Amino acid sequence: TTTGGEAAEGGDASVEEGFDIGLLLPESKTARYEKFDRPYFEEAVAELCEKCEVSYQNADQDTSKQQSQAEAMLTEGIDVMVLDAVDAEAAASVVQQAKSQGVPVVAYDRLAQGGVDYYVSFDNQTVGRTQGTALIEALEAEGTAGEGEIVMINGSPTDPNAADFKAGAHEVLDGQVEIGAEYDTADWSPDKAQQQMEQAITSIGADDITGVYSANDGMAAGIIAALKSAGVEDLPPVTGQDAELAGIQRIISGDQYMTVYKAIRPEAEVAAAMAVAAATGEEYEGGGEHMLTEVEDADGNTVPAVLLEPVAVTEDNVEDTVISDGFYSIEEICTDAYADTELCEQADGGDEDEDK
Amino acid sequence: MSEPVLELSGISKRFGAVQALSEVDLRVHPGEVVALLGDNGAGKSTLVKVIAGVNPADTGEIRWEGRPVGIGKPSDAQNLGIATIYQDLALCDNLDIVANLFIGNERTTAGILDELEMERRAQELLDSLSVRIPSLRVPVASLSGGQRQIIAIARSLLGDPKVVMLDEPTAALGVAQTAQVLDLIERLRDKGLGVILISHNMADVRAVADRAAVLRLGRNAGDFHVEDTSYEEIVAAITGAADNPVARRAGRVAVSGSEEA
Amino acid sequence: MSEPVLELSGISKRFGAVQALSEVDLRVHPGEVVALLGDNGAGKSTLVKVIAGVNPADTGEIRWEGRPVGIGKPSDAQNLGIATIYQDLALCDNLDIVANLFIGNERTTAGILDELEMERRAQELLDSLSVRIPSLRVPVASLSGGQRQIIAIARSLLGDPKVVMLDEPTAALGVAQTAQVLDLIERLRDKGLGVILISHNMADVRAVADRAAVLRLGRNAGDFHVEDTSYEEIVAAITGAADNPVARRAGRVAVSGSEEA
Amino acid sequence: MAQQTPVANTAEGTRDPRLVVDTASPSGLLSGAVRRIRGGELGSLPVILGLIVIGVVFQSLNANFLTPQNLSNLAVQMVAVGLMSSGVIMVLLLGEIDLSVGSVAGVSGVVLAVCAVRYGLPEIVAIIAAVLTGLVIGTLHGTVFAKVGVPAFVVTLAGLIGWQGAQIYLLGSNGTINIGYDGAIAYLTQTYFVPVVGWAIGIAAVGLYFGSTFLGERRRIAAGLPAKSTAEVVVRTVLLAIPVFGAIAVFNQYKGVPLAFLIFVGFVVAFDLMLRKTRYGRMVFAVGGSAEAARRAGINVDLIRISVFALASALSAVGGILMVSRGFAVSQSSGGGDELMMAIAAAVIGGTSLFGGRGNAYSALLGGLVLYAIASGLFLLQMDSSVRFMITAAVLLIAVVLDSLSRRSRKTHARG
Amino acid sequence: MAQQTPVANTAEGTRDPRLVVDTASPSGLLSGAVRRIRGGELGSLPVILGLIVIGVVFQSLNANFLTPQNLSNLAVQMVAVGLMSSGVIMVLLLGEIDLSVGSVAGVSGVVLAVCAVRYGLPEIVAIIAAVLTGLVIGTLHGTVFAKVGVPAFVVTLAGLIGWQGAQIYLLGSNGTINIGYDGAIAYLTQTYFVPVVGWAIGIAAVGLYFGSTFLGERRRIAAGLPAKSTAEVVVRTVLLAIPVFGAIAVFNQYKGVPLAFLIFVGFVVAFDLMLRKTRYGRMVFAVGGSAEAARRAGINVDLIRISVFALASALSAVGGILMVSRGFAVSQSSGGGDELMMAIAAAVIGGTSLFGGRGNAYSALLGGLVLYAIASGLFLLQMDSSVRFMITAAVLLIAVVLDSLSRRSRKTHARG
Ligand SMILES: Nc1ncnc2c1ncn2[C@@H]1O[C@H](COP(=O)(O)OP(=O)(O)OP(=O)(O)O)[C@@H](O)[C@H]1O
Ligand SMILES: Nc1ncnc2c1ncn2[C@@H]1O[C@H](COP(=O)(O)OP(=O)(O)OP(=O)(O)O)[C@@H](O)[C@H]1O
Ligand SMILES: O[C@@H]1[C@@H](O)[C@H](O)OC[C@H]1O
Ligand SMILES: [Mg+2]
Ligand SMILES: [Mg+2]
Repeated sequence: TTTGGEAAEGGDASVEEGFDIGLLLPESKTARYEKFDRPYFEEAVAELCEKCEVSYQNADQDTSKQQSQAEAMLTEGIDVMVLDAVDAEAAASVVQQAKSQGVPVVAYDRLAQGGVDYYVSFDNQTVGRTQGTALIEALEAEGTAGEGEIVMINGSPTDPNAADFKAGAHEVLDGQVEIGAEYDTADWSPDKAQQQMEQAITSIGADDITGVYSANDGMAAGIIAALKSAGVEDLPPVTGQDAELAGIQRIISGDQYMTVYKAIRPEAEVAAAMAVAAATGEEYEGGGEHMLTEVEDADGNTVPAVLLEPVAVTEDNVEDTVISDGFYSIEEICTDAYADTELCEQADGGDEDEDK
Repeated sequence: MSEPVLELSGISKRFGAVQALSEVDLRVHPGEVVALLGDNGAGKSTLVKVIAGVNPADTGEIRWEGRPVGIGKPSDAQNLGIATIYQDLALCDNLDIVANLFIGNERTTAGILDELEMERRAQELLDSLSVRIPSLRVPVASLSGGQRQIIAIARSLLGDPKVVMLDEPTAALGVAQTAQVLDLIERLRDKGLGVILISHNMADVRAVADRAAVLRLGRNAGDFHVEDTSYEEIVAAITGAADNPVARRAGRVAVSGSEEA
Repeated sequence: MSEPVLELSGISKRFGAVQALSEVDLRVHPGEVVALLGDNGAGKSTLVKVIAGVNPADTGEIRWEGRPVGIGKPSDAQNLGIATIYQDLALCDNLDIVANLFIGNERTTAGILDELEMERRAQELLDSLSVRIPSLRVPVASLSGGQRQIIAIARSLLGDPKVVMLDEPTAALGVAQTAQVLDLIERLRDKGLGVILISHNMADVRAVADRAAVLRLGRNAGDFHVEDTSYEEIVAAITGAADNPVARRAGRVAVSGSEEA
Repeated sequence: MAQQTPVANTAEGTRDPRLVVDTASPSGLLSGAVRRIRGGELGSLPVILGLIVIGVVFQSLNANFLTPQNLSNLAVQMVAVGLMSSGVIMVLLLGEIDLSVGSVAGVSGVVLAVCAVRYGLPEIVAIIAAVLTGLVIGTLHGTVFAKVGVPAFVVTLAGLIGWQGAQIYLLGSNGTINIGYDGAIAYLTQTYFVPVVGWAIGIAAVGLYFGSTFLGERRRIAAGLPAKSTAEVVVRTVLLAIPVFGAIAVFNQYKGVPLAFLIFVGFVVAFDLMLRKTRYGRMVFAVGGSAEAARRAGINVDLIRISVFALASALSAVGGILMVSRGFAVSQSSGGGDELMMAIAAAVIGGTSLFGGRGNAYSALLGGLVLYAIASGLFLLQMDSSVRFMITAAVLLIAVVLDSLSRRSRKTHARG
Repeated sequence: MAQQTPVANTAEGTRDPRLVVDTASPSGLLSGAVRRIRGGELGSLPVILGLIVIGVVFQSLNANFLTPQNLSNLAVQMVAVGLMSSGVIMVLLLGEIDLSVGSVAGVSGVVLAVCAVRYGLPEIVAIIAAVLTGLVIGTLHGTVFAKVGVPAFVVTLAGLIGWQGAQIYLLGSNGTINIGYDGAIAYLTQTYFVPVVGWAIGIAAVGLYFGSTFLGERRRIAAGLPAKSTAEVVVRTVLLAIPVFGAIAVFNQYKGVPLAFLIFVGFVVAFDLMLRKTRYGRMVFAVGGSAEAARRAGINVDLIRISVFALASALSAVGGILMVSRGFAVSQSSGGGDELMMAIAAAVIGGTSLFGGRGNAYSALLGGLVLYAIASGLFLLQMDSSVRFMITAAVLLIAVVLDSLSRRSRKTHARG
């Protein structure tokens, strides 16, 4: 058996004849993967390599399922694997297996261990830092910095990414604010988050909560529900992640303060380029604004990488980010319930202007 | 004689590799007590279950008051007017005595169970069978064997049946209760009902039955008028030989209660 | 007379609100068949279960061959040498006949079940009880009532007991099998075992029992030498009155198998 | 040599002399109660004791535990799972299991949101559509189980997986649908009654209980049947009144009696009456006790089974609606968390047997309270989730040990 | 007027004339088999047919499904859950349930990794420690269940939650531990036997089966007991040889027979023998069939129960070890996914009853194959998760419908 470390010698497939790319995504309960990552990636591949085929698998947040899916793909005979690992560390076995069959691996979004060939991502710790920074900015803007306490609702204790978000956020928040209550949330469950928030309100008191760190948008929904149910009129700033449609809607209606938007299209495009390069035995050298850097994985392997900047989305920059990127259309966001928000009224007005 | 209320012909039933019944015939007239006799495993209970719709026959015909009927499930038999007391008692152990008596037959007023009425009726019934039960509201799981048996018998009397089948009803009963059940059977006969009685107790059979149909190894093995037939003849038909353990024991033991009849 | 092998005194047992046994005494000598009689629900099976360790008594003393013993669980009784045939048969419906016969008592060679030996022994035993069972390898769930009963009886004969308790052993049995079991009880007595027989069949009791102990409503209600006592006396003790359904029925019905003894 | 004890000549009435009777006096009631406790006939008592222990322990660790606010939250938190648990109880009474409750709640919640938000239908129509979804799903499960004979475990396992797929599919690419903070759906969990209404409901309930029990016992006495004494009826009424009025008082100190909790309790009471007082309930118990006996008694066993599964899924759907209402949103993960385990566990902790035929509707309430009280207390104490998991397990065990010990002393197997 | 049919005077031997006997000729065997199938005594046949259907359907949709590589992967994929399922089967045979298998596998896997990696103990010591962890946990579960009387559902539910807490706690902040690609643990799933060894094992197994069956039947004939004919023994041997040699041939076309699969099959065979051929196994069945009857027969029911739970958790631990071996890592979520559902479902699909006393060790193998074949096939077809969930549910149902239909025709309730 070979051990990870050295880059696979690279493939000998050709763009002219086409080849198979395996795309492995981690779960289906967060909207992004099947709504954005997969289609964007497929589009980008079609652009670069007309005859290429993309095989797709989703592991439903289960490490051993992902391993089985990778095995199925290797059985199919893919030429390159793009892997968004359920558990980046445990993914070493998948990387190992792929490499033993001469299939190069591109780590997507999460840095799989075991010596991958390329890596493209938003750094998870950076996501946490972005959330933390935004929260502090909001507190300062509201003039509540240094007062009261904040509540931290982290992701699942069994999801390694959650630990990264949590670490990044703590880096920024510790020392700056007082953390009155902090929870890890099984399964990233909005319902659990809601219950935890209710308990935090009970023990701290709604008035003393000046802000809430929520690791993602789903949980932010539960947190906001808890605040609303407790009769809080003036909601404290609540963070989020993923720029879920429902999250954006809460942001424009003023219920949620921010979300972290990870511009998935460039991420998918870079991944596609890396995959094609790896499969054809060429070297990916970056392109456009995407700088190629290097990161080191836990085993000490150096991996050529592109690290994209996560963007904090608040009410102010919804239009300049998710809308202008085509992530969501105005129509998608402005359902009946959100028609009277500022953003939608403006847009509506605009439409009417055009109609005239 | 009047037309039989129930008439079976050519009934066969197989369980896996066991041919439990082969071409069995049987008929019961109104006001007649037919004893169904046979060795252990002869197929008596299987025949009862065929008639009751619990295990429908593979082949064969059932006629009810002259016309052929299909009995595919227990409620078919009940709707015809057949009440059955099973050997394996078919009680719900988790329910109390009153509930068991009225299963599938509950009394209601305005949609609500009329517990009062049911309890009163239950008390009456059990008193008439002279059985002593500490409380009508205990789950039947805690009853003695004979108490359970009496519950099963009482249950069949709640409807207004035309034929009653009793599969070893007195097996677990005390002497007093047995006497009551035999009285009961006679009362049913006198009311013009057809009765099928399964029992291994020849004394009981001889006391109340008019006719005895014998099964052996799943086949008809004789049909006797009880009054005209000796104990030894019936036993020989049941066991299939004149030289059987009963005869041997009778030969050995000098005096014995039920065997000299 | 010799020392009793088993002697109970002052046994009481309560289930929830029901005082099933109050201060009951009983003794059995080697080579003696004691019939334990009583109405339904009198407490006979409860007493058997006390002795067998299934439901230990609340208070009271048990002496075995003269010395006081504690019977807290079934294996205690088995270790003393008490074999029990229960009224509720206590078979495992999911196991076949051979497996049921040898439950807790399996024969092995080198750690492996010796199915061959067990099957042979089972066949022998059942043949000696003259029961017909299509195959020894069917689950007992599919057996007839009497077949199940015979299995339970056969099981108790596998050990080498000093006292055998049979709770209504012949209730479900055919005439031939009943004769065999009565023979068997006599053989056990002749081998010097103590036998406790519960039965509602007076003919059987009179045929094999030496002594009859009567329970009524959970209390001792008489102890008779069977030979010296009339049928009516015993029935009166069981029912608690000379005017009982049996007597009334006997008065009404002219001829009857078991009642004129 | 007949050594005969004299045949007693007592005038034995209909009462069996062996039956130990409690006198009607208060001391008789008490001694009867003590005897029943000793004998293991404890009913819900151990669970209630378990709840009290939980309350005392957590309150001593965090003074906020027994605040009206926390208790009021608790009451609403448990409603969704409590309703699912009610459905599970019906199925458990049959001696079967339903693994699909969480998924059915989820898919029904999605139907609700899709109808109300995506298609803009009136919210009441959306609610009806969601309940119907549950009903249809349950009928399907029940039919495959009863008519085809696939074990309920497998049918509902397929349901667990398949309806989750349907849920994700229906939600489409957006993942989460917000239902907004106003409107009928949201109000289901946002509505609290003003104090006087709460008291009125409480008084009506207790009064109704007293009246019907009292009259019932009167009728029994009139019919010459054994009956509870007036003293006992009064004591029972008081024992009911304490928690009812206590809860109302507590709720009124916060926002009032929560509508959602009232809905849940209403369902529980209705199910209790249905199970104990109607032919249908009796038939459910009969099938659960012995399906074969029920069949021989002429009960249409298949129909009972199908209807129970239908009812269970409909209840899950109602649970799903309240879940969506409470969170103001439905997502791909709604109902896919520990709802299933919690629903079954609540039923079992509340005293419903997994083996059929034994249990009661109140299990959902009591068991749900135990589980959510533990969770609430542990969240208040803010521990690492690893420690929280371990403590949850320990408290769960402790909460049922008392019940188990009491059950052990009551042997149900001995018969004949 | 005795209208009597003549008493037949046939010489009835020990054979009951009602017993329909199959002749020893091949056609007799065949007609016997047909009769059994009609009568619903199908044993594992429906599941095997289900497997064949799954194979044909997926192969026709994707030509890679039946490739040696895929089948070889499949064989290793199912091992961990298969072992957990074996443990579940033991518990189901008792009529109880074990919800903790996944968590026990997870915590044992963590113990393994912590010992081997963090403390650098020899891997074999780590393996022993992991198995002991399972054994101790199971003994604890069994004792609380048998001695205290807490329902197994609640005990193992507490286990499910609590041991997951312990797992997260033990892993500490690191989250995941990689165990490296070399070393005893990794080799458990990385080792494949060279062809000749595979063939040797297969021939030995089939030969042993034939030899022992043949001699056994000889002894029966010698003892005058009904026995299978030599023809039947040959047919059965051939029916065994086909899958065994087929599997070996397929494995050898890829990397050879996988050690992990051999370990699993070894456990299954050992458990089968233990259940069918030893006193212990007989006692497990007896307790599962009727605990009261077993108790009256003098069996120490508590001891059997405790030992079964201990064994089940030990098997889960072994499953956990193989899970870690295959993934080269253990994390906080190991064992916390659908392992529990899969393990129970495999047992049930394989034909083990949830109600105790009925089932066999091969359920783990057959049921596991069904589940993992469905998953593997659907992975090859690459669908959205939502669609995959729905199809999984449908295939699952279809795979057991045949079995259910056949069971329906065999009424087991009718007795007496
Ligand atoms: N459900 C079943 N499955 C398989 N075999 C059965 C089933 N029911 C009955 N049998 C078999 O059919 C035969 C007849 O049984 P049945 O119960 O009718 O006997 P019986 O005449 O009532 O005997 P007993 O006097 O002992 O009650 C027996 O050999 C029995 O094993
Ligand atoms: N486990 C139990 N729980 C509650 N009550 C019980 C239990 N076992 C027996 N009893 C009660 O104890 C009394 C005696 O029952 P027992 O079974 O000993 O009667 P028996 O003399 O054997 O009657 P039979 O002749 O009908 O078998 C009955 O009233 C019965 O209801
Ligand atoms: O984007 C997040 C993802 O990284 C995490 O693993 O699961 C929750 C999501 O919100
Ligand atoms: Mg019978
Ligand atoms: Mg008895």
